[in-house]
Amino acid sequence: MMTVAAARQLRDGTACFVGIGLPSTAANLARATHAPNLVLIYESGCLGAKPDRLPLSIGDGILADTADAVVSVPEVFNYWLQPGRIDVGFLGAAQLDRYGNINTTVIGGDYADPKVRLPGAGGAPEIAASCGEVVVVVRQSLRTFIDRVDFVTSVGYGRGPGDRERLGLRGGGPRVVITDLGILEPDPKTCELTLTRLHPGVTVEQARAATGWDLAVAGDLAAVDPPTEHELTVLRALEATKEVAAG
Amino acid sequence: MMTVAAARQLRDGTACFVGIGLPSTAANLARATHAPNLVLIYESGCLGAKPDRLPLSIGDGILADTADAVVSVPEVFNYWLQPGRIDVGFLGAAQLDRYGNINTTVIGGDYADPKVRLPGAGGAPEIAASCGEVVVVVRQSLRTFIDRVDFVTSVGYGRGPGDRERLGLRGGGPRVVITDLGILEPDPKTCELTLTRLHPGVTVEQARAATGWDLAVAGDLAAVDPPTEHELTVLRALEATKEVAAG
Amino acid sequence: MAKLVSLAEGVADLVRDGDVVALEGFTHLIPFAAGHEIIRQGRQDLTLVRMTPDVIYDQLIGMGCARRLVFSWGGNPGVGSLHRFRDAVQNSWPVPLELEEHSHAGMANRYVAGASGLPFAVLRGYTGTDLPRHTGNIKTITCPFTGEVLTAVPALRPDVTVVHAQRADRAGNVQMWGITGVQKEAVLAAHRSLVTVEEIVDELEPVPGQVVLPSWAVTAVAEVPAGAHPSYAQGYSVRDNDFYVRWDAVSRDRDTFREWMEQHVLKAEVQA
Amino acid sequence: MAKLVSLAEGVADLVRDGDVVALEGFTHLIPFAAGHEIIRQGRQDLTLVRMTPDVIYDQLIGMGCARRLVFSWGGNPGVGSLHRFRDAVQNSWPVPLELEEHSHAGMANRYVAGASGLPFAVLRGYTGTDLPRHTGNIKTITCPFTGEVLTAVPALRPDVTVVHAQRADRAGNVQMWGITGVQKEAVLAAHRSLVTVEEIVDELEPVPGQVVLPSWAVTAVAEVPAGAHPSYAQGYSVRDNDFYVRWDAVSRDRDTFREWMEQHVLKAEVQA
Repeated sequence: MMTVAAARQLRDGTACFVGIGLPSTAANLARATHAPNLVLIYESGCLGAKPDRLPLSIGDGILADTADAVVSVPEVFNYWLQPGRIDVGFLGAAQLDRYGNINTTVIGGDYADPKVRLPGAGGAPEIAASCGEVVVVVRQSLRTFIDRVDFVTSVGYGRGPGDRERLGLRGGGPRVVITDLGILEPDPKTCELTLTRLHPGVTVEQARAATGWDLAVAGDLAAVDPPTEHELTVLRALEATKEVAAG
Repeated sequence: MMTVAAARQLRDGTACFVGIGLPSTAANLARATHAPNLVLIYESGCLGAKPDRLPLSIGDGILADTADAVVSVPEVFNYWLQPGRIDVGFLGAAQLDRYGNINTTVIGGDYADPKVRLPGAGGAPEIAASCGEVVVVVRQSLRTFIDRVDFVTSVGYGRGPGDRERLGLRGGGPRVVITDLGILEPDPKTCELTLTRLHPGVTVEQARAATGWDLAVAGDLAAVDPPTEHELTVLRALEATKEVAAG
Repeated sequence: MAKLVSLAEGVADLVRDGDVVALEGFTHLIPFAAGHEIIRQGRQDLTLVRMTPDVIYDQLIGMGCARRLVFSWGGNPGVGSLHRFRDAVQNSWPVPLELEEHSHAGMANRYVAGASGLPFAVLRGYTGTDLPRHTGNIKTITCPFTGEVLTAVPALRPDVTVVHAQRADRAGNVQMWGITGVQKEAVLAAHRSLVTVEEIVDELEPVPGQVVLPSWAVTAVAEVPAGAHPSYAQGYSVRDNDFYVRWDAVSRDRDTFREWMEQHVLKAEVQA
Repeated sequence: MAKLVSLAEGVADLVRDGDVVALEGFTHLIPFAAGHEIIRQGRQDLTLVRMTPDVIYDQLIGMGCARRLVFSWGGNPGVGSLHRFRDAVQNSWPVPLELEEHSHAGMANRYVAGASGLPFAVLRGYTGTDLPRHTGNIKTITCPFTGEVLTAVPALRPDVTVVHAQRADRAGNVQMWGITGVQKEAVLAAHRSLVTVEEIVDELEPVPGQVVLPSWAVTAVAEVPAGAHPSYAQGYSVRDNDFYVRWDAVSRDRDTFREWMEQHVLKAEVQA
């Protein structure tokens, strides 16, 4: 459901910066359904990759083989991401706060002596800064949806309205957060993430119970359309290619 | 004679930044005689070009076809020239002063309203700054060898000893100036260009008469060895390839 | 996604009076045909940008299209001087030409900064030369870690960059190879871009040394066979060295030049 | 000119205790065999530099070779966490590990500055994140033309960079293709470099997308077939994804890890 909802966020003809895992699956699902001209950009330097199976890492050979161009890593960040050429960036999160700030660095303790050491920033800080907009995909729980992240790895809306502009961040920031419970979008005035849609069968109470702050709920809260038969068929076929490749 | 003398300055196995015209001919002569492993670098981005005929421009297709690598113009300047990877740079000059400063920009009048507008800097200022050493090739006359150049396009030794260090220039500067009359080298103490060799048949008086400052002459002034039969044969063969290529 | 257009359409749509226009191509792949179309369409008041203004800029300058030239080396490569360029600088003919003069390293890095979305570039360059005295936008910058003083130059952001390439596919993806100079940076630094190509093909067969500009990074593509003549397109043509030699005589005299342009450019059949 | 050496010679000559060592390769072409040889030769006190420390750095760290890690993303790609890396950071086992943490864009630009002979690089990055609070060498820099404030990071200049490539010729010219990441920059930024290759050939046939490192820019080349396993070398091997998954279990427990390293690395036949 998260994958399908994420795929639906991608408009045809846009350029999308893709990490491995769910973002890659979602982007390839979008390409196989409603967005055949979606341009996939992987930080390994593959521009316009058109894999016919799911890649197993951001450096999978299938990405280089099918790309319009393979460029160096400095080039993908300097010539393609930094100037704002990429419309959509996909990010995950270990922690997320009400302003869409993301932590993927450390949890608990302090930085030098953390409770849990996570992988760190990777491309995320500059994806969050420079893409036209950001789609965050994350499971919703009290562990991840917390009032204040332990470490700001990637900036959402900072401490609220105007902060991105003050920091000189030129991308639009998180436009949507897709979870296993529903969809959150920033309030246009307060920038606070607001529950705007629920997946089929999920209640507002469940969403509130899985959020570490007083979750705002949209007045016109709607349900996410369930996955169509076509979406599910294509998704299953994509997942199957992964099994085969991992062989 | 200038070409042969210039070729002799190039040691085997070094990397040499080459412009078109005499430098290119000299470098290819060196490669065909005593320096088969000379690495030729053209500012068009051709690293390790091994042309079997004389190229007709720095962007001649033969250079790309025979190069170890063809890189972008920003890369040739940033990754190869700027860090000091190139041992020898060849420069020409419209004007040259006693400290080996070079003018290829404007002559006479002032900058905004010059008597003669020359092509300008090209790669020269950074070749002069960053190559391990510089070989200048220029015809000697009162027009070119003047006390003070009208415009410093490329720095030799500035106004004297210590100036290169003060300016933060990391390459060694002009090691030798080859003219149609002889060879000049900077005095190790004063940095002033000093006549150290004469071509066969040329006198000190001729050299002095063609110099716009009081030319210093080395105590152990020697004669340049005349071109060998082998050098001349190879040079003629090279020149012939140019005629053919030019059609 | 790049639009496929005719050369005349592309120039009409993308190159406007008063624009900052870069035509790039380092000896190889110089977009001569596009330059001629700019002349035919009578563009004026242009700021022309190019590392190595050569014969094509001599023609644009001699025809009075340019008000300003931003460059690092202005000559007829392998031949000598550019007479129309000299006449404009020395005698303001046919119109005065302002100069903004850099080194190759400076110009290349200015394009890199433009392509990278940065306002400036840092390099070791210009130090000790007279260039900073006459070119306003060369400044120093201090390394915040070592205290070392280096040189800064501002980003180049042309209104439009025009380049020539070997091929494009029908989707507008552009492929060039051989000496590719500063073309990628010049296209990515510009607000708009026009690429002329030797041919449009169904499929871009990968080639060693290729640079590919994805369709979504290019504004328009026009098929113009031999669009680089008298320069060349590796794999398609060789450099017309005689032309460069002949240009010296053609361009020396104002009338001979005007006549030549009249006959070979203004009256030329406009390419589809 | 690069010397042709055996892997053992190359590591013995070029990688020294206390060195700043970069092993690069972005998912593709990771120099695993060279990393194993560094472990076998018992190097200690290294500052390990790498954008994406993955399994090979988990092994070096778990074997106590490293004192410090300079990186931007430390995980087992597509699988999860690096347990030896976490154990070193969280519990100082087997030795404490200092961290210097950046973003990918920052690390890539630090190599670019190193390759370019500049003391620092400028980028739009890190702004608003907590990284500058914990990483000393992230500073601001002001554009001398626009007054805009950007980020500066210092150049990376490893003592030695190690990369894996597909081929070299007998003169030591190196050729790689496919995803080539930041390898060229990492080699050019370093004082010394060691390149392991799948094979040494008589002639480097040009390949689309190739990056060529000329022999004179490389210190030593060693032929090590399958030297990137469990990563891959495009055109020679495919990624051993199962290995990455299995590594999770092997590396979770200190004893299992030691035993595995004993058997598969320390006792392994040293490649010629």
